Amino acid sequence: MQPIGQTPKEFILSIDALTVSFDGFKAVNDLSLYVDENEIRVIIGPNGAGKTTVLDLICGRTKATSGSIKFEGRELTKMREHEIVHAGVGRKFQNPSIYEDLTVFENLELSFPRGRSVFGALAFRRDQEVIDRVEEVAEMIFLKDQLRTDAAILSHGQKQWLEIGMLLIQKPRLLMLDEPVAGMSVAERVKTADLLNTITKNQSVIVIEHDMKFVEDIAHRVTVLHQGKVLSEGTMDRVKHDPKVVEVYLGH
Amino acid sequence: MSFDTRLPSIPLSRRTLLAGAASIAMLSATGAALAQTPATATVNTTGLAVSDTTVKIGILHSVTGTMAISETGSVQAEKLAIEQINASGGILGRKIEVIQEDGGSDWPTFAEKAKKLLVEDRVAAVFGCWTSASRKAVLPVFEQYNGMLYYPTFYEGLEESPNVIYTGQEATQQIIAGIDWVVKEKGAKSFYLLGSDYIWPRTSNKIARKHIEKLGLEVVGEEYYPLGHTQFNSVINKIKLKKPDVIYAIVVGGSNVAFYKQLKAAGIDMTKEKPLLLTISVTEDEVLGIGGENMVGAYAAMKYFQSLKNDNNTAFVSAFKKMWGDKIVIGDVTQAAYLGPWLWKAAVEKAGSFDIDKVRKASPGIELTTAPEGYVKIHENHHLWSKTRIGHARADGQYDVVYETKDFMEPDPFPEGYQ
Amino acid sequence: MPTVGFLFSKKEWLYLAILAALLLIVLPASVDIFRLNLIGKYLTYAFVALGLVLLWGNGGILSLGQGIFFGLGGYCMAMFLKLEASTPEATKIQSTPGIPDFMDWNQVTALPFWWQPFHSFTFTLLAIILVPSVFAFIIGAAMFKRRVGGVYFAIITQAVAAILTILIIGQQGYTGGVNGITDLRTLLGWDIRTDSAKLILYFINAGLLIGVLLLAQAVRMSKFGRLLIAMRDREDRVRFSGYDVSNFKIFIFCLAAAISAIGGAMFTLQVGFMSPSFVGIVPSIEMVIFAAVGGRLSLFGAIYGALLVNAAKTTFSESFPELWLFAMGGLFIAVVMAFPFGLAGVVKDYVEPFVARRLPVLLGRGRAPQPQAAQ
Amino acid sequence: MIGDYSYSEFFSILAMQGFAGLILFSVFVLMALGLAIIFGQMGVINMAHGEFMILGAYVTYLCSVVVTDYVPFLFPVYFFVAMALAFAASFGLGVLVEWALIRHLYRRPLDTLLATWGLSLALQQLYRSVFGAREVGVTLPDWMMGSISLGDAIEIPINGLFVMGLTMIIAAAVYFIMFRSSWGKRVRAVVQNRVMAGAVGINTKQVDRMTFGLGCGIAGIAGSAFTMIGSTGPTAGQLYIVDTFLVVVFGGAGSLIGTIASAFTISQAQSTLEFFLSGSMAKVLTLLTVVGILMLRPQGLFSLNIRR
Repeated sequence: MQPIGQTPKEFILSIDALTVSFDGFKAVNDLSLYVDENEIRVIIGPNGAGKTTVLDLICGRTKATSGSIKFEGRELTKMREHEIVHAGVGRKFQNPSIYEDLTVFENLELSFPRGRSVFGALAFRRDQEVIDRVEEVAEMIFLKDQLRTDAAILSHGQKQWLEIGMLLIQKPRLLMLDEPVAGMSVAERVKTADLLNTITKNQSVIVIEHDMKFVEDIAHRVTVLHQGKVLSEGTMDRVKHDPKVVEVYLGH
Repeated sequence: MSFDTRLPSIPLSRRTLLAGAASIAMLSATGAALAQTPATATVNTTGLAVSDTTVKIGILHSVTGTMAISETGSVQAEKLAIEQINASGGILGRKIEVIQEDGGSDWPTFAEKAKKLLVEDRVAAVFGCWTSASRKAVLPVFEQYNGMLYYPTFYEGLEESPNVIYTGQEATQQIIAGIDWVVKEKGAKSFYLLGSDYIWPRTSNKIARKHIEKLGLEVVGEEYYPLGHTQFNSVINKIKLKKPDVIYAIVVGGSNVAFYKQLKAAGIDMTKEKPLLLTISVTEDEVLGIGGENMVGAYAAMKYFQSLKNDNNTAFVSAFKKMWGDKIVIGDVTQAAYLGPWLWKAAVEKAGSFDIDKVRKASPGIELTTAPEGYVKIHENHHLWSKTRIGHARADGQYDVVYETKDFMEPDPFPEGYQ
Repeated sequence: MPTVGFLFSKKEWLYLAILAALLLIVLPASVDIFRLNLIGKYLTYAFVALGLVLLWGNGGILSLGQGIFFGLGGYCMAMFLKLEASTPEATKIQSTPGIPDFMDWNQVTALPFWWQPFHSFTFTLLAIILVPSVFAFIIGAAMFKRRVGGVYFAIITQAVAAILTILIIGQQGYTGGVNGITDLRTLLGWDIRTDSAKLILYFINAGLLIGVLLLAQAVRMSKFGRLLIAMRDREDRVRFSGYDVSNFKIFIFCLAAAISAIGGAMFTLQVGFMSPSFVGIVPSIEMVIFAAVGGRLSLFGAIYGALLVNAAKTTFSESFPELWLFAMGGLFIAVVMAFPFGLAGVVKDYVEPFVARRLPVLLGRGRAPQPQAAQ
Repeated sequence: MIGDYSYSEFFSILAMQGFAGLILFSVFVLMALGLAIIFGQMGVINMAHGEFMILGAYVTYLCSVVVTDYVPFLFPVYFFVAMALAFAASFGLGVLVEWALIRHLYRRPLDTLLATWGLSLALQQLYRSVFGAREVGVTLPDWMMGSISLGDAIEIPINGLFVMGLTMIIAAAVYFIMFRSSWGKRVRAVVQNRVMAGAVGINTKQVDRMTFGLGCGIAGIAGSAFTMIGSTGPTAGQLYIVDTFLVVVFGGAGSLIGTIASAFTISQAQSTLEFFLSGSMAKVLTLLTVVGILMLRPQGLFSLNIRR
């Protein structure tokens, strides 16, 4: 529970006592987590620790059994997915999730935050504002020259970027990325790290990642999850030397 | 409506034709009576498909789809009648040519094919339809293009079209005689009415209920199941609970099989007649699917049974088997379908013309003494005067005729007091 | 989707011109009114197929209950025509004159309240669109809000079609039962059974069909259309891009329903009756095959599919009734196994490259031009 | 209702009505088990399921004809042979269909639906061409007809008992095959993770084919059993398909227990309603309720709350 009197403004996201159970199995168990504005937070942990489930809970894909998730003071657990997006939370999936039958331009355009209602979509016009914004984002995600390309033929790394771009175009206040550099070349990872460091000027980012090199490159703080609970939290350096973490990763 | 009134009807040779009509004898050459073939221009003033040697007619039944099961017998009967008519010299010296169309168990297809037969083929008559739905679908076509339809099925009545001759019984003919019989002979006091859920069973049961109530007796239950329903245990329990004297069943199609099998399995032995089962929907055709052993002991009220004993029927049954195989059975509708071409022939010969309007005018009063069911006569309302019989089902799938009405039942498609 | 030009690409405008010429000039000029009326009947199924292209081809939602909406549209029209045909004079032999004949046979002695508004033609026209749309909205809202999709949706729509059929047949005093509503004669005093009326109805039908085609294309070319494809492929991504996916599905389901209903109403006008045999499962699935044969992604394909399958059905069942079901069954299997994109796929893969080699000017390049953003 | 009847009458009716519901339940289970295996375990929609049933019914019919003509003394027990042959025929056709059609469509469930619908049309016409359009009657041995009287008013139909017994045996057999045999373990492994199952040496193609064959074979037995209570005609299979799908979906795909429970619920609801309402309205109300509940709980009655 957040003590009364503490300004919620301090944290952009505060998760309190969050629990979800699937047929008795508690995938996330009494978890609390706080993310600052403009912070890059990396969540690590062994398989089955509940990392992806936490993101699912925040973005509304999974409904919590109990507990609360507050984003900029608004309770997310009662909201539907698209309302959470409208509130300013963007989510990238583990496997690149883009529209392969459409072009890069159309992928980005569909994510542009206008004409989101049925009739809005019918009346939507591709005006200069849209084109400018799409080109701006395309430049950020290194796909300026591929705007007319069918998304299906992009490389794996480009697809990851495209999906990040589809989130960026919505200017979310909180961006959640599930393994954004999986399947990328070393060069692409470096570019991605740069990209993430640039965008945090305006938004907070939560990243799930296994690649420790990449985590060190980007993380402001690291949270280690284990069996649905926070095992350790702090700077990369601190977490790395936490005996509990060492036990979980190297033990047995 | 396109009545053609420009040419006066030609009474010429009416007498010879009448004589011919009176002496129709199946399988005997009547060619002599019609030695001089009247000119096409005189017998066909409206552009029908009549040449100097042939006349085209249409057969319109379902050969495919769910209704093919029922309609096959009618097609066979109509073809037999036509073959016999041709063998005996045809009509007005012209051989009948058949154009057969498939309604495909689909009502708009019936309408479409009816229109094709009337507009493109210009047939002089159509023999066809089985379900009321298909007849209702083609009716406007026949009225608009002034065709003549011979419709073979026993049906709910409530219709009297100048363009249709109904060769099966309408509901009152079947129902009233049947109920009177069980009341008089079997002392029935209470009835349980049961049927498939569509217009014929519902209308028939309505007439039955009115008649039963008029007799001061009791209807203890009335029940309908969707077409194709196969689970009748609940209604059988209800019947056991109500203990009626008579189960009055108008179940059709595949449901029949399920109903009678389950009735028997539930321990209702129809041979004990407690309760007695009376149906108007199970002809010998249906018994084939149900199995005679499941039907034995039931009573059916209709105008024709294959086992009917008279010379006409003996000749008809043997000709039918000769043409379509020994194993075949003949039900009420099949016989009614067989009447169609003969009634048409008689009317054409009486009118001395193939013109639809003249045939229509000549039709009322046409008698057929050669009918397998004995004798029929066309009423002013285009239905047939006929006797109603009660059959008692045997284990071999045939019925024993245990009763027939003394008089010919007058067709009454719009019965006063029964609606 | 190529986005060149207004609504269609140049090539597609050519296809539209060919279609319009075929429907409005070639067919009326070359067949007699009887056959033309038949073609008109087939074209009413093409409405349903168009709806299915949007719903199934683009949206990935397979409904096996489109007959429901075709039927509802048809019944609305039939109710109006039946009331017009049931004047007290025309029905004076009934025990209650002035009501439809089947009601009289079923001892219904007064017109039910929900039949009353169908005295008005304006109301009827509205009802033809609104009744099926509202019904689709109810089904769609219940299912899509709960994220029922795919196979489940298909089965449930099928069940709804079955329920509606049983209901219509069971309530024959109010619906005409299994016979349907028959013997419809005039529309606002105009005899719809005459040849000239049939010709006019044919042209109205063909015109409406082309209008609906343009409407459907406009939907496809809008952002809505691209969202449909996006939803079909990556529903979660669309949802997490801030769209309420269920609303989009409900809308396209309603739109497909309304389009089908127009077809149903035109069917009633041209055929002269409506019966529950167009509401049930079998016609509903047959309508899916029209879209599949034409190509589930192609609006033009849907129309040609409906025309060809029905023409084949008529021809086959006239000449080889025994073979018809084999042919139909084989068609289903062949389309699914060998030609998942139907006729349109065949045209795109074989005919267009062939034509392009000979008439490069007409078609530009043989393949569809690469999509590009409008400037 | 009670008013006119004595309590003993009423209770015997209640008992018989419960029994009628149980027969309906057995019918539903027999219809749905095969479908549940195919749909639940493989995700394939088999619209030709009814036609596989009818194949079993026709095989039974042929057996009855052959036995009556050539070995009449075997007639009292021919039904067991007929059921075995019905299973074999439907199983064989199922394997063939899997090989020719289904295996190409595993990734496209909606397309299997269309292809199998096409198959069902072709099979219907095949039956019509071979056996004729008319329904055929299957003669049953005498011991299978009639009823057992329990007390004065309660009569239990023997064929109903037979169908119930058969249902239990088949349900038990399916349970054993799917959950106790090594083959069942392989099937479930393939369902859960096809790639992994293939990697550890399971012949996934063979498993698919046998599973499909098994589902169809059970349909064949069901068809054979239905000759005792229903009709055998080319299009009779169509009558069952919607009910069957609803039973499977209502139970929750993938759960055999769910299928059985849903068959029980739907059959009891329908037979109870049939007792108080007319048959048509009972059917409409039952279907409406099922569809309504499915809208509220789309995963069906017995599906687990799993992470998506």
